[in-house]
Amino acid sequence: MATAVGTLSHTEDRSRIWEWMTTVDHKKIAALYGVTGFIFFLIGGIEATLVRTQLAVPNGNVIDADLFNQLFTTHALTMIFLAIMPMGASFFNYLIPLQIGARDVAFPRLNALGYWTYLTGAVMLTSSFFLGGAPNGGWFAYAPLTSLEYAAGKNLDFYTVSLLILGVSSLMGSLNFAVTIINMRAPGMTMMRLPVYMWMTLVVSFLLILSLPIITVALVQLYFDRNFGTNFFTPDTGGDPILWQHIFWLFGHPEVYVLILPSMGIVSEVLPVMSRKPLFGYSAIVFAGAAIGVLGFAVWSHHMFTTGLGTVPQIVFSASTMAIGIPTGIKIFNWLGTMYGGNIRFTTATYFSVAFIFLFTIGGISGVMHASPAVDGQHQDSYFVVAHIHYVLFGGAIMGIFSGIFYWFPKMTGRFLNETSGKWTFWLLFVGMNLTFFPMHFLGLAGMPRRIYTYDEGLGWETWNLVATIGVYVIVVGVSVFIVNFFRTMRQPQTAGDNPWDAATLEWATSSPPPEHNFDVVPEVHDRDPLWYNRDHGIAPAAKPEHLHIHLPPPSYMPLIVAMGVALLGIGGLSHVAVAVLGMAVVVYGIWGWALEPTE
Amino acid sequence: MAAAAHDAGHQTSLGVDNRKLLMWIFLASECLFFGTLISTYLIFKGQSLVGPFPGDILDIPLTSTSTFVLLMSSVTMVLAVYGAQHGRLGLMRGMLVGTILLGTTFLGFQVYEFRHFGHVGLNLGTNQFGATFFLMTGFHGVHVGVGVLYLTSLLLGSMRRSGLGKERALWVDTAGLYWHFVDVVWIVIFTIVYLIPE
Amino acid sequence: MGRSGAGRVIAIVVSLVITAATVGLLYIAFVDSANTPQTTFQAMSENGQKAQDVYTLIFILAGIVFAGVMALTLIFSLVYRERAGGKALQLHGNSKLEVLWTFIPVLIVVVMAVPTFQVIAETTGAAPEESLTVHAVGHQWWFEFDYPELGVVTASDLHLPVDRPVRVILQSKDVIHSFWVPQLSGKVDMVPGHDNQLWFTPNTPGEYLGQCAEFCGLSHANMRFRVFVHTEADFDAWVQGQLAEAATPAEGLAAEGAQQFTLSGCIGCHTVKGNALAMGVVGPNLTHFASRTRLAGGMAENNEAELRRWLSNPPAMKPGSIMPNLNLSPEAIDKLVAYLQTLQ
Amino acid sequence: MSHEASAGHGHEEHPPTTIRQYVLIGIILAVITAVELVVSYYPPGSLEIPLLLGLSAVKFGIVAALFMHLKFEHKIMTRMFLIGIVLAASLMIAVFALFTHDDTDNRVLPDREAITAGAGGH
Repeated sequence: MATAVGTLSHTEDRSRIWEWMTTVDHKKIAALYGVTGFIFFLIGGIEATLVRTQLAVPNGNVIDADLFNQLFTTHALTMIFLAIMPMGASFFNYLIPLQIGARDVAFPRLNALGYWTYLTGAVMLTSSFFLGGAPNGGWFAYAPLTSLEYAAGKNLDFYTVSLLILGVSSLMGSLNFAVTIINMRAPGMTMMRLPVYMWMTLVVSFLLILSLPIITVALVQLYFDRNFGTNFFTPDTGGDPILWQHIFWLFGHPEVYVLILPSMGIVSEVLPVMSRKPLFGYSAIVFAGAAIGVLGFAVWSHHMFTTGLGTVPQIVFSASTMAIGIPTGIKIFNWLGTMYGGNIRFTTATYFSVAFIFLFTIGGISGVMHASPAVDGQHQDSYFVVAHIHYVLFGGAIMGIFSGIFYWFPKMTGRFLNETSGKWTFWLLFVGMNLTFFPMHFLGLAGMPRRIYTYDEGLGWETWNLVATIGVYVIVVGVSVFIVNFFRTMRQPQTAGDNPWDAATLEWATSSPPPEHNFDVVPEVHDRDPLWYNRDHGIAPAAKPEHLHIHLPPPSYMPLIVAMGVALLGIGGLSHVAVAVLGMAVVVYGIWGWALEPTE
Repeated sequence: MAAAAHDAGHQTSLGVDNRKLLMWIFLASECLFFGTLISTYLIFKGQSLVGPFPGDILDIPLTSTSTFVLLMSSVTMVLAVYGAQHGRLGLMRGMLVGTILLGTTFLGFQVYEFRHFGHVGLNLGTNQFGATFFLMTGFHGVHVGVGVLYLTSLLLGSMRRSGLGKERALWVDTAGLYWHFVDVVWIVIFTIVYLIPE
Repeated sequence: MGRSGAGRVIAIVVSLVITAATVGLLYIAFVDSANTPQTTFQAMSENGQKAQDVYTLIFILAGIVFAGVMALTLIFSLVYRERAGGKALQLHGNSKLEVLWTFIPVLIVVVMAVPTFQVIAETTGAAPEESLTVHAVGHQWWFEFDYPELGVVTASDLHLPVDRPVRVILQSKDVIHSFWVPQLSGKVDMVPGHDNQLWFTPNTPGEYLGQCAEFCGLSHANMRFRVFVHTEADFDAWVQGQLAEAATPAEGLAAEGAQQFTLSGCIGCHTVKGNALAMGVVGPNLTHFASRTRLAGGMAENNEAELRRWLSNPPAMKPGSIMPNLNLSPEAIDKLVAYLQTLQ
Repeated sequence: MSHEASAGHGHEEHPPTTIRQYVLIGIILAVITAVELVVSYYPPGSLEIPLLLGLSAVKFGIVAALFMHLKFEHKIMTRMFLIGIVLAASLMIAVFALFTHDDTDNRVLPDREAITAGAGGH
């Protein structure tokens, strides 16, 4: 049956939806990741708006306590796992083959499976609102609040199953990206001539490859605790809630570097091009990125300074956390060095990248502040930490992603996003972001704890909470302006040439948008900034051979079948084991069909 | 296997095949997976409050034989890879069958041990030992099961007219890497659970 | 290479002015948020003061780095903005500079690390011998305070003598909570299955606000408490008051309240020393309920109106409250209020 | 045994180990397992755990280097596997130390003494 089905997938049926459902082209998958990630960014934004509206005034009654707990939990989960990581994956997917001069990623069908599994996990997590309650134990779901005794509903089962599926999807993606970058670089592109964005992608891939299995074990243990009566985290029967915290944060901290390094990579690509000079201190930034990757595994217990760690562990983890501030500092100085002496063209992408440096530094500073347990005793679980998180994630990751969108939009679609509307988006986001998140430093100092659904008046928290809520509405306006800009631009004709920004990396050596096989001839790389080197040394791009016989993998919907099997497995995990068994059968059938499918 | 990457389309930077590199990086990821499971076991070693303790119910001779079985399956696996690389298809198929049989025997021992523990009152929820032991050895067993399926599909593939195609050596070698890794993990688990006392 | 002469100077001055203005405004805002009731910036205990000194030092360092990076970003953005015919300096890097700005963060970190490690060593060690021991036990959504040496059990209001170290043993009966009185010391979590410890020496009498700081469920926001630091004499007087048993009222509305207390099943969850029937341990000890300033886990003022609102429908006032809605009739509530107010 | 599997130069390149050598390695592994058993049954005091861990590490190395041909593969494979092994080992040690560190051991196991005393456990 599979072979019959297999042949069907070869006929080039051109129905648009089927083309997208069975695509294995890294550019289409990037578009799918990008659009889905942005939609979930909007959903996360709505959750944030509801949370802030409830906290606008003391003793607000916009939403009740349980819905508030669900919303702040899913806001964090959606923004981290369903928005920032997939939008990062969208850039990875699109740019890895183009920046290293390859025709596609190493395993195209695995790439498609990664997306469809992500979509399954995302739909499952978000649909939990309507199917018995979304996760409401906080995004790091500390035990024993997540045990059956204190979280009876299906909320936390949705948490474990969805995150397991999302984890599998990210693992497949990162393995694929790591192999592609290591093994499919253009001739002449040694590791030290790799674009910095590729280095950050490689570090992110390894952070994910090495940290996801750890959270998989933690989630399976929590699932078993809740459904099979094991006692890993239940204190009265010998379990230890601190075990969950250790295993979670062993994954948690590399995870937050997974969220920020891609944006650091984007800024390291945008700033040199817009300043019209090479990146300052390439090897310093690359080694700093690698150092952050390695040290990322040595700092996890700074999330646990207040859980009664002994004196020695506090000193050790405080030292390693302060140490990780140093490579971050080096990166910031090197970005400033890149701007120094430049002839900076202030497009919207540049605005976002410069804002990234400034806002991420604030987040970095407040982060290094509570690396010291003396300070962390006051900051932990207060709004100061919420301010730090959002300066690093909104001021850092989101600003970097918007910079990337405006910078690579001409390459992806052949059209320029409108610059005036882009400037409006930037200033609305910049002002809105600072209005919302800087007051949270003051709220943290005034002793406001995290995750409280309401507070009394007379504690000095009223004004700043109101200001923060106003700020959120300014951000909402900013994002809406961007959406309008996006749809208006998509109706414009394709006017962007191959290299509108006169950039240096290989993706600008092919047409915009690039053909399905990316490069007619894979370019030879002689230097860190290949196109600038070729321009300065008068090396003409290789002539287009008269007939191109480039073999591209045929579309296939085995990834879709396997993803459906994974969905059934997940649903089975939440409902009845028979569904899970059916899911396993579909997965095995999908993989079997996959193996038999001819790729020539 | 540099050979697999010789056609112009797949010119690779390091001259190694993507699929083998993928397997090795996947195995690095699996190290962390089993590392976390083993750490949880070690943290709770000797902390069980109630119920049958490891010292009372672990059957060292039985598990030593099953360890020996899994060790020998590594030998047959490497010989199967040898057969695939040197074009000795008879040896390859024979050794593949051998590895599959040894693997299934190992699983048989494990199922027996799980049922035996069930009879003496140790199951998932009984105590810390039960929870961590069943999770760790259970996941290892799942990996052995997946390995058996993997090797069986290779065996069936080699029975086809076109056999495993010109990348035969690569497919069998990559499967071998997975199998050896699963055996190596058992070596660590066997020592930590059965040999090192409470 | 960017603006020159007057243009450059203007750009630099403008940047510095903006940076100075921003830092000034932020300083004012930070100082303003430092005199709020639950501020983290007024240490009223030795250990708190030690941590505060490190906190201030780190705040200053943070301010300097913030101002530096803000100024540089603004200056470079203004000075090196695109100009027609402008030429960009094709710099690849400068290893001396790299060493310098690796050394600066290392220096900042060392300046932060040394005092931090000292404070950790001093404040997280074992409490001094002569400290008063208090068991703070976290329940879902109220704090219980026991004084094993003094035999006093209370809730929501923690009374301490001034200038005497107190060793707080932190426990939890259900999920993870966190004992946090910003003015007295940094928070330490109350983890079930662990006996964490926190010690400090309050040095100024007064009333300090505290709040649970680890997300613990529906009413995490309503899990609050207060710490009253008294002079030695006042503290002893308070202890004597707490040791006295509650006298069951002879007649009048209060007496009927005592019966209602039994009838409505309050005795199942609450203990009232002196009332032989009331031995429950699920809820707080109410022997000296009226002497407390707050009720419902420190959520509301302990006055008649709030008490009535609480008794009429506890879950409505405090989401998820384990104390159910007993659907008490107004008369029953009058009686109970009268009785509870006698439990001084 | 030391030649390097260099980048694609024509015909297939595989490790030079012969069948007899593979079987011999298999026997060595079996012998080490037997030694481990002996050490476990007649524990030489405090040496037992380091010895057992050492022996299993040796077996680990043999299988990885010779059966998984790490010795003959491109060094990227060894590096990838080492990243996983080294990180897993160091994290296991760190977490184990954190859980058994003296002054953090404020874990109070519920009614442990009563039960274990009764059941004569560890």
